[in-house]
Amino acid sequence: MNYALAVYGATGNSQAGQTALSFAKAVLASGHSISRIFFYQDGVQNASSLSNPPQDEVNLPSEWQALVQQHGIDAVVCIAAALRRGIVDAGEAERYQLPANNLAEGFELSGLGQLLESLIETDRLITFGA
Amino acid sequence: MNYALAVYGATGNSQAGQTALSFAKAVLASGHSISRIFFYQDGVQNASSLSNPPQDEVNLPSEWQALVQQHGIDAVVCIAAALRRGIVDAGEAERYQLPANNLAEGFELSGLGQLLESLIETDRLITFGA
Amino acid sequence: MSQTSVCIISSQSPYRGQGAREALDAALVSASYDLPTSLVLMGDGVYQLLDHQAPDQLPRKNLLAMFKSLELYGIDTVYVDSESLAERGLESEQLLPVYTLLEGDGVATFLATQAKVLNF
Amino acid sequence: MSQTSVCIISSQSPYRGQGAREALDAALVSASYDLPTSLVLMGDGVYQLLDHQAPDQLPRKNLLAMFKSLELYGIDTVYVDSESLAERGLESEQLLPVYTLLEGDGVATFLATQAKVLNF
Amino acid sequence: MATLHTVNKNGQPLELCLRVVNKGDSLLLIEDGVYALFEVPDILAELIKDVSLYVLEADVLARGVSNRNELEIELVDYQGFVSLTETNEKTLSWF
Amino acid sequence: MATLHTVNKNGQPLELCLRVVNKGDSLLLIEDGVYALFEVPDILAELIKDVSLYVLEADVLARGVSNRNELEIELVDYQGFVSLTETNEKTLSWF
Repeated sequence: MNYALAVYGATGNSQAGQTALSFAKAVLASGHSISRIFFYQDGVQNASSLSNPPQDEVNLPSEWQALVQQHGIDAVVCIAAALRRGIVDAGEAERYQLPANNLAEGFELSGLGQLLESLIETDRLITFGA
Repeated sequence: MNYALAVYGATGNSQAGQTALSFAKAVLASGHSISRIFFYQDGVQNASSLSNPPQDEVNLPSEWQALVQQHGIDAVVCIAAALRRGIVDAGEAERYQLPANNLAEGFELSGLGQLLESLIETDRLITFGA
Repeated sequence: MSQTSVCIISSQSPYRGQGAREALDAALVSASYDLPTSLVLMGDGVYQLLDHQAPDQLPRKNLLAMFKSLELYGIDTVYVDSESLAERGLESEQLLPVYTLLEGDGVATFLATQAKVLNF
Repeated sequence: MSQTSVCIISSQSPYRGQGAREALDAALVSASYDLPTSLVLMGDGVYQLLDHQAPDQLPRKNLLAMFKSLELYGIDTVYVDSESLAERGLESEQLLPVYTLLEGDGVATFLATQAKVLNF
Repeated sequence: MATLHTVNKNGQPLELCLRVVNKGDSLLLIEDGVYALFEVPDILAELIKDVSLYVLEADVLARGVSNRNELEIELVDYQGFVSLTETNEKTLSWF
Repeated sequence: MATLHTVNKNGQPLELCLRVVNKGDSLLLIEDGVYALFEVPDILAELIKDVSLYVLEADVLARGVSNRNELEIELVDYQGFVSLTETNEKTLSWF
């Protein structure tokens, strides 16, 4: 089957990122494919290139990066949710004259349409709420 | 009286940043002083230089910046909470070889000791939870 | 995309965070792709339709204004779970009249027919 | 700093987010400044002391291990609200035995005496 | 020591606050906590006997919440919130 | 259309799920939702009559939660979670 995941929480106040990551690995281990992971709401923090937790904690952005690059998964971060929460790529940083960019490699900013497309076109969309 | 504020939430999943900002303005308007605002937990996102909400929404980091600079308030962001959530200044970015920094001007990273110091030494510490 | 219909469930209160606003955005985008889109308000989500909201007090964007223009965007079906109203002591007259009330098992029955659902 | 005592109230469950961990960090920092520090667990916070936690399953850092070393850090007073246990059907034997149980109005009475309190 | 309690949502924050509030304390409902006027008016009516009850005006107006049961609750603005933190020796925040 | 429901905490998420769950559906408790074994065992015992009930093993073990009331609940790992999303035509997430 072809799966898509929607992730609405990050490390700070939610377990969503961690649960979604473990679920994604199990989907792939079960022989299914994942076409897209869509990060929305506070889930956009999963795509920060600047998160740097202590050694004894998981660095979720790095884990996602490794997973999506190894399996060629589309990792999409909702652009409106990201701008609101301070996650930007080089293009948006330039457009809005922001002093830096912090979208980790392997992720791309795009619109909510990508979430709706996944809902309609994949066999299963599984949501991980905050 | 001398006040300190502790702020534990940001825009995404909480009203804490907004309530704390309105409260801070009222404290100053009442003739009191604020020695320090301490941003902890998800509240560290209030200090992002990259947050860029749509025109019809409040940009909390800019609002805080204006307030603390105008009134000479110490705006401290907990360093451990910030690193975990991808908020870093130039020094930390260099130390951990991160690709950029995103702590807005007017804020500084420091330890939890600053929160305890404010609790002990100010007349009132008011906490705004997520 | 095909003409499959989409159902958005929104159960967050309007002004705590961005949850309610971002659920509504998802519904609007769905409708903008000409997908038949319904919106179901349950739990604290019913507060989104409470009349006489004045979020400029905070200040926040007025969600109620967005609900008033839902039909323009092609969303003509907003369902409200009547039990969620009753638990909050709300009368249906206190809400902006743009919705259909689902009584009893109405929400369960409706959701069982929907293949494509997004929770918020 | 003076010898004022500090009370930290922790009412979050251990592994949902970082709330419980970050409350414990605040207590440890308080004690490291030689401030007499007490920790009060209420509501979902009592789950932090539940025995036999294995958070390496997630993986997350083991909070229980931090509680085992609290005395080393100079925190010898951990209070647990007995009503919060009862509501969850928990017996006090299911918790790591490093705490004092506060029955009835115990928490209210204790907090009323504390000048410097931090909620988490 | 007179205490101001703030409550920013129903559920656990309100429950824990009710467990520790003492006679003579003040309680201020803020943010989603103001929905208590709709959800638990009976609990608030009982509480008023021992505790001074306040709601933050901006949050009440923003949400369109009304004091339907005509409880003895005072509407305060942010300056009123500040005054409450002055007159009470400490503030506990339930969230 | 058989549905898998996931619930990640008690309170509103569990309540709303219970309101819409249909006979033959499956319910998987994840994250803080596994505390339902302690907090609402009677509700779960009632639910089992119509619904297949599962808990996510990693979250149960991480938290030290036990199935004290010996409810007929199946422990599943992440692969088992995936299987449930296969066999049910859709998944609703309550959070």
